[in-house]
Amino acid sequence: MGFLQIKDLKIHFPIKAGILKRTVGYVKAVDGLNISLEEGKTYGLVGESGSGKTTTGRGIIGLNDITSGQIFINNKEVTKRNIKEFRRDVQMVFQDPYSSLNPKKRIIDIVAEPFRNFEKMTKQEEQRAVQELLERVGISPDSIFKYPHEFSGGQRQRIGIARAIALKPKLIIADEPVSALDVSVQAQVLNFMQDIQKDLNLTYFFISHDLGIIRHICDHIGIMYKGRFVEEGTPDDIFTNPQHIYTRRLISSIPDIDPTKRGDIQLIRKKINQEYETNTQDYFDNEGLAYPLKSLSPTHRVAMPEGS
Amino acid sequence: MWKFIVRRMLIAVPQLFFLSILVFILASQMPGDPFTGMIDPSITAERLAELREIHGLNDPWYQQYGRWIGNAITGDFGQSFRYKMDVTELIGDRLLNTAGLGVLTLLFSYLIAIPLGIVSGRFNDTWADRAIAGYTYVGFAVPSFIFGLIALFIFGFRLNWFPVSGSVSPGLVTGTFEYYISKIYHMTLPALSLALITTVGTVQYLRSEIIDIKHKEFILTAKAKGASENRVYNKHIFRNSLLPIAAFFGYEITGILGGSVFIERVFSFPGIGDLLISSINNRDYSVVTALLLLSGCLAVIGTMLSDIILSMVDPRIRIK
Amino acid sequence: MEAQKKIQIDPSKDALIKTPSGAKVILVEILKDKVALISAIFLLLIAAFVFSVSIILDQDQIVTVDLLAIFEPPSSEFWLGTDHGGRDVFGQLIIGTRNSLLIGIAVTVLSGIVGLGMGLIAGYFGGHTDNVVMRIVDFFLVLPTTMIIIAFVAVVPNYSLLQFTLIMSAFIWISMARLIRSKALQQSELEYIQAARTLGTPHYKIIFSHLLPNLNSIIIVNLTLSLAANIGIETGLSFLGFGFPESTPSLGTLMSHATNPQIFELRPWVWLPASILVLVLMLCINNVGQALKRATDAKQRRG
Amino acid sequence: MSDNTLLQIQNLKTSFRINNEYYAAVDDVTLTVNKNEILGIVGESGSGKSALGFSILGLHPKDKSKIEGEINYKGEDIAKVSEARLQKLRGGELGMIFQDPMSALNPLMIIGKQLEESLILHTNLSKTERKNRVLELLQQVGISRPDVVYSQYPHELSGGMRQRVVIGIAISCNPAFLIADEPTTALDVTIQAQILGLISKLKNELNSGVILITHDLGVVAEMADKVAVMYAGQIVELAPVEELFANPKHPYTRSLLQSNPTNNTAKTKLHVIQGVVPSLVNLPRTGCRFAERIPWIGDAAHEENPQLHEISPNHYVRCSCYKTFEFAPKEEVADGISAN
Amino acid sequence: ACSDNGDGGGSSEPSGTGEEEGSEETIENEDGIYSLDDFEPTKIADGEAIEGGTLNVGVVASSPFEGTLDWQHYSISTDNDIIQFFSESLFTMDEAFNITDEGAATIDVSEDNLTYTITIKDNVNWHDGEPVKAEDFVFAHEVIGHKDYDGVRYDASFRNIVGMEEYHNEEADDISGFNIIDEKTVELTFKEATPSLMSGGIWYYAMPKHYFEGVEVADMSSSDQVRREPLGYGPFVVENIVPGESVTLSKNEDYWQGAPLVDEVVLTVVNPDVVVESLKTGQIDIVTTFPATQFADNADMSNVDWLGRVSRGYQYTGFKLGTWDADAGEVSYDPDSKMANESLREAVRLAVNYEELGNRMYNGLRFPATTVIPPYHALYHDDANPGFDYDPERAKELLAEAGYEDLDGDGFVEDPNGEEFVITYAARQGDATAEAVSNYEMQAWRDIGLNIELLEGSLTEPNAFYDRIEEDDPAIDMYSAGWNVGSDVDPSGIFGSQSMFNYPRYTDDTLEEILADGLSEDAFEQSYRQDVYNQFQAHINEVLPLAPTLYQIDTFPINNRVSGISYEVGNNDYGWHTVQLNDENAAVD
Ligand SMILES: Nc1ncnc2c1ncn2[C@@H]1O[C@H](COP(=O)(O)OP(=O)(O)OP(=O)(O)O)[C@@H](O)[C@H]1O
Ligand SMILES: Nc1ncnc2c1ncn2[C@@H]1O[C@H](COP(=O)(O)OP(=O)(O)OP(=O)(O)O)[C@@H](O)[C@H]1O
Ligand SMILES: [Mg+2]
Ligand SMILES: [Mg+2]
Repeated sequence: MGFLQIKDLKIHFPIKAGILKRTVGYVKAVDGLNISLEEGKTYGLVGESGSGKTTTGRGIIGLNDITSGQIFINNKEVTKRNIKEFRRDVQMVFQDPYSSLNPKKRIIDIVAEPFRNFEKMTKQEEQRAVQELLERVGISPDSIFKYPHEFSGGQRQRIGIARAIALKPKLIIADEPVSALDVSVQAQVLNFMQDIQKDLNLTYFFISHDLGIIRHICDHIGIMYKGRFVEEGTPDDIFTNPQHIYTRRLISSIPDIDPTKRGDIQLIRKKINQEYETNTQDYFDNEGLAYPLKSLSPTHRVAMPEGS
Repeated sequence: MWKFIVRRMLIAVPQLFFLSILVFILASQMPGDPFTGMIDPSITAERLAELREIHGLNDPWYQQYGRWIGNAITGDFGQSFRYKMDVTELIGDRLLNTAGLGVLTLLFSYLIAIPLGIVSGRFNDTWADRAIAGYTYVGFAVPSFIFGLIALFIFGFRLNWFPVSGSVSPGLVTGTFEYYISKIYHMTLPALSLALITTVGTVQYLRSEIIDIKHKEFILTAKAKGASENRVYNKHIFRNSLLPIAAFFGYEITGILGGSVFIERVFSFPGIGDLLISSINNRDYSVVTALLLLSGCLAVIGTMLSDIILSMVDPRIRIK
Repeated sequence: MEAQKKIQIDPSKDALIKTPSGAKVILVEILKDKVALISAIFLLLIAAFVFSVSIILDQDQIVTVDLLAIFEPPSSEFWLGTDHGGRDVFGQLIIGTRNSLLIGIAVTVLSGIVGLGMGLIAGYFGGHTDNVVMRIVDFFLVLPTTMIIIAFVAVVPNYSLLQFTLIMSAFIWISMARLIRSKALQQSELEYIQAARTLGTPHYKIIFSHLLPNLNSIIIVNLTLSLAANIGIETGLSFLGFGFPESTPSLGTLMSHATNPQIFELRPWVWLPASILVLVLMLCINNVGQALKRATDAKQRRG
Repeated sequence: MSDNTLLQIQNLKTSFRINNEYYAAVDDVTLTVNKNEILGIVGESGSGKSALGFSILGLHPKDKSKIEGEINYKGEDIAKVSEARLQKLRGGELGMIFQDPMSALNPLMIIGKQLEESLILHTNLSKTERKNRVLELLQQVGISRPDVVYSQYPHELSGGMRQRVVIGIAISCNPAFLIADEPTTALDVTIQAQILGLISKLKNELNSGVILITHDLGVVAEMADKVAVMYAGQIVELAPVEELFANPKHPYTRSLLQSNPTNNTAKTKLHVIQGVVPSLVNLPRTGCRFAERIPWIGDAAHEENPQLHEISPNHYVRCSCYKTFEFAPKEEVADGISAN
Repeated sequence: ACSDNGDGGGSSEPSGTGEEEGSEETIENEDGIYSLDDFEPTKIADGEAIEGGTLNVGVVASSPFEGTLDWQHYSISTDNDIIQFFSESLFTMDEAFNITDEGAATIDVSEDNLTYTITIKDNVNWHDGEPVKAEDFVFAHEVIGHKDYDGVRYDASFRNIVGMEEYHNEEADDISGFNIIDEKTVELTFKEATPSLMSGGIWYYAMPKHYFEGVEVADMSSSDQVRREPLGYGPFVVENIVPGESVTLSKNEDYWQGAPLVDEVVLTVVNPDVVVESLKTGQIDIVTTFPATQFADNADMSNVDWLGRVSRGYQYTGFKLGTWDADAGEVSYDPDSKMANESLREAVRLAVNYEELGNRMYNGLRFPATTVIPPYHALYHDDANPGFDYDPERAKELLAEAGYEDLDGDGFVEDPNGEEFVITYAARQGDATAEAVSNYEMQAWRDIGLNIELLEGSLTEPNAFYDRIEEDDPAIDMYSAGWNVGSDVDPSGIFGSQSMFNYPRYTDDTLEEILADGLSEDAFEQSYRQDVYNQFQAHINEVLPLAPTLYQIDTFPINNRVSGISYEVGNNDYGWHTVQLNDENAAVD
């Protein structure tokens, strides 16, 4: 069994209406996900906006209550009650490097916050620990008394990562950690994340809508659509052998960096779009949701109707 | 729409219920009762006791409340001790006066506020804006009664342009044309005084709203369409900034009710604000409770009205 | 389908908007705004003057009735003349200003604290907590405040500055609570708050050490502006006859003498100075408040 | 200036007043756009892309900005014409598409009216004609039920549909020239693909010139005929699209391409540009603006006053540093991220 | 007694009545201090009267009038001010408040002083033409005595009528004390004879029985007959009422004393704050009352003449000397109470310079009170009683003699036991001067060494004030209030041991004796009664359960164009029919 094991995870948000704010229905933001991830690996979650990526991540770390299903970390089930135990082991890196650091706090206070919550340290110990962390993420240890606004986006994102790894977590949930950054800065952060993954044997749960990045960084990819997986597999499975029409459409939509291939891409897109429109029922059930996953290979699974 | 109104009303019911209890306890906690002021050595202690008993003033408050709310639901707010008439009838006349005053005040205040707000918002940080800001600060700082007094002395007594008290000239028969003209004439000065104060909020709100909208991206879109500055203001900015003002309309009711307490005093204008003060002074509980409850209802209706207007004018929260 | 959240990073914009401490921006902004600067200095001078002089002044002496000096016009002995009790208006003005300032500050602080507390709790926790708080707020919203306050004042035994402050605060906290709640809701959506939660920081700590400092500037601006409103808050009640006793001078008491026709027209020295002072105080506080507002709202910042 | 030339910008400099001093956000920009041609402008955030686009339409607040240089549109210097003239051009011959489709639409106006506005301003069509044209436009931008959408409000539409409407507004008067400022940044890739397709289709139909501003190299590669790469307010490289991608010259262009993960399927380390984009007020005003980010090649490699050089037909590069530029050895890059 | 509402105190709201001919008077006063001698109560008709015209009357009140326009039901003086124009008393009185024969009815008293024969004059008719009948007089009693009656008039003097209590308790259908002789004549029999009967013990008013046909007594006070279309037989006829604001009346051609000289009277409520302005601009010709504090500033108003007379009210300082025993229905005097020492009370009275207070604050319109029967009751007020002189030295002596001495040197005296001695003083909120007055008093008391504190540090809201006084709040040692006296001089209502309004809760045997004597058989003899009340005034000044402090002068501004008006004390013939106007337009200042 993997390091992170998610079983039939469902997270539904009630839709309230009426005089008494009764619940009239549910947004099924996450609707039966199964994920298994090994230690030291990176899982990539992709999908269009609103498909439930963030909700999944927040569910794992306990920011969203889960409706049903189980989450195991290191074979221990995470429940609402014992979530504190896992606080140290699971950390999160956020999308927006601007809003994820408290603008009113100095770097030392930001990075030391987890220490202050979990460890009793003297001021000196704390400062040393923070400086070590900063050094590790490539920020000058002299800058502990600066404020977030004095750093660039990429640096901030690294400060956020420093904070996340302060307690030596095992699992990091990264929700679009670079999508707010310019390409050149993106690269800094991605490189860095890969570096520390190796150093600390971290497991990443990486959320993004950018397929290029996902392909670059992940060992395993799940494509989400309306709260469910449509396809799951290694980057190779997904990019070279996409099975689900939705996956294919997604991949074909990525603009290619090579201007000479323009014509081909247009053609492929057109073809896939046509297929997408005409053959929907082959890929989605009556409610427009994905079918349960079927294994195509040990790593590759696709949502297809029974018997197809 | 109807569903929405019904829903709002249902929400208002507990609110009004709490309000009624609050109001009733308040009234019953006031020192003295209607007979305290009736100090006449020829009345015997027994007669006073008898009168208190007749009016049920000796019962604990919750019993009195039970009685009162029971009647109130049927629209019977009892009798005014002092005026010896049905509270509903007593308030009825005054309410019409205050309502008239309120409507006129609103009218004046919009007539004044909208142009000022627009100038101030459009040409922000110019001298005109500063002058208007000066006016709003002064209006904000000067209590309404000082405004009213000054207006009364200048326009009422010195210039003799407006009547100085009452709601209608003596001797006019209700329902005649002259009667209504006289009413409006009597309301003008109080309404204007009150409007000068209520305007302030609207001007400031409108100004910041316009400045806010000025910086919205859709204004750029409009400019990119080639719309002139004037057109941008008329078609996009004003409309968008006036809608919330329109929606505030209902909330103004509470404000005007509060303001009327002062202005009606200054102008001896027989409205419910004036009635409230004299009823408190006279410990005329039934009137006090009825008035407070009535203003509560008006406030509820006001907020509801605001919500309805807002939902009608703002498509984003339109009620289906 | 929701728009993809792509936040463009622009270091230069960033540097403009988020300077280290709100205090510095505020200072800079006030220094830049001459009117606000003069207002602030003026305010401080008035406050310093009033508070220091009122220590020296013998309050009993000032409220002592002197029948030989009724309605004296301003003179070298009585700088601002005397009132109908032969009491020195200037002395009353000093003590009245002090009292009104104290009332204003007390009401502002008290309602601020309550409003802040309620707002923070509602905004941070959201959900049911928010619902409960908002129902309470809704209830207060439909109260005909002015009228209820008057009724309240009539009921309260031992009516004095303290009681007044409490009654007023009981109604004024609403607007603060609403404002803070909406801002707190916004902030709670921000990732640094979420981050603190994932780091295992307890709620109270998040509220006090993360949320609160980031609402600082809004709170300060709001408190300033409501201070302006609260300084004159008792004037209306004084006018209606529900003010303080004359032995407790306040600006409102002095102003409400204007309702007396023989004072309004013939002895303006009794009510006019107080009215002008209220005006000046409010204008000054407002100017400062507006400058603060600009300072906290990058869009409107001058310059 | 050939017949085919629509827009020719000469030495454009746009400055903003900050604390009573002017800072140039666009500096010495020279470019041309021809009919039926898409000029892609790429660059990192803050490089002045939008400022350039806004300058062309004269949308910067007059009291807080200053524009120098020439913007020749069909032979008329629109940097110097009256506001009235500009209003005539905007929305008529010059269309603009904004980034965020939600905030670019007036939330209180129905879609139909918003589309109609340009028609009112720039054509003499009658009421019914205008309505027909609006419906036609909606159809043109690929909205399937124009009559329904006509009377809907922006919030009732999805992001993709809103962006279509924004495009519809921009093309309502068949503009000869179109500026699209990051038209797809806020959209999902699948929708992005549709919108991009739509823009190039319209360009072909209207035969108009387009400036497409984006930070996404992929979008440029897919859409543009020629590309201008901007850094710190200046164009550092300008070339036909194939040329640029096949043969990038300027160190900045090359770095950008290197750091793109899409380009890096091998899962090796991504390239990192050392340092940060300087802010407007801290911008170096002399010398090569990119110099401080490639310190290892030495000052001597840079021109003192870097100019655009046409190094091959239609391929312009600023500064001579491109000649000596090499990517730094690995350790240096690691160093790079510890700057500050 | 009929209209004796407690009033006065800090508030200056004297209520005025009556008028008749007098002479003109202009106020010119060097030192700005006025006295009764400066005023005439009457302005006799002079000059050529114009035909008709409209008399504008300002009804001075800070809130709208209540509109209970009926003698039997009204309770507020503003209503009284209005009713007098269209409805009047059946009887006129002399200055001693004894009924005379000049009114709409005459009265004959039997030998035993128990039976009274009332004869209404023939030409006295209601405005609708119906004659005023004996049964209308009886009807007024039947209403007041009815068990459903919601007014305040049902008092001891009604219960004194034979058969009234049976009627009230519904044991009888009519009041047996009435015997209707013919349409215009009725006999009325009382149970007990007292001298008060002829000066206020008899109800003065008739009520149009035919007009109230079908109206239940319980509904009367809110009926249209009372509120919208009241019917009287007075000089003017109600034409139009704007509730709470104004009443328009036209002259009653059929008035039994002849048609009035003016065609129309318009009564408008005027806020005390704007009375002066309204007078100056001629918007109103006369007012019902004039705020005392505004007189001095406006004494030189050129377009009005000032009339004046002594007010029926007096101010006093009361001492709480006991409690009300509700079960026994009488006061229970506590000789050990804090203020029980007579010297202490006298010292309190002597310490304050009321002359100075009256002169400075009210320009003499208030002046030191000597006894608890004000000069309004000219017949009974003891001119010879010197009252109290301002004498702080004597006050200190008195204190010292009584053992109140400052032992610890803090400037305040200790009580005879050497304990700390703090007096709590309650005073009502009122007009602008109220607080200054109490402060002044308290300063004076402190000056003689009394440690005095204002109840809860501030003036007390009037309702709360009376509530606490009535309930003998132990926190209050001393208070200041006022009484308005009625037409009957008998002070039992305020000083009697069985009266709840005996707020000091003081009684002694002598006092009880004197009070009884004043109502005895012998007291029908006027000089005897005068003697008794002189004794009474002297006794009160000695034992001082309450110390009279100030009397006041009521002033009445009259526009120059108006004449034929009188505010003579005792006069209750509301002969508004003699008022004339000399000009179409009111004089303007
Ligand atoms: N707190 C919430 N209450 C109600 N609905 C919610 C809540 N959070 C998310 N949702 C809904 O759940 C669905 C999934 O949202 P989620 O944020 O997980 O999507 P996402 O894939 O992360 O999208 P994006 O790419 O825009 O970040 C959406 O329809 C969203 O509206
Ligand atoms: N109105 C303005 N006033 C002052 N500075 C401005 C203004 N508009 C833009 N700037 C500054 O000009 C520089 C260029 O901004 P611009 O918006 O053109 O960048 P951009 O390349 O479009 O970036 P992005 O990708 O974030 O949209 C930035 O430093 C910005 O802060
Ligand atoms: Mg998300
Ligand atoms: Mg841009």
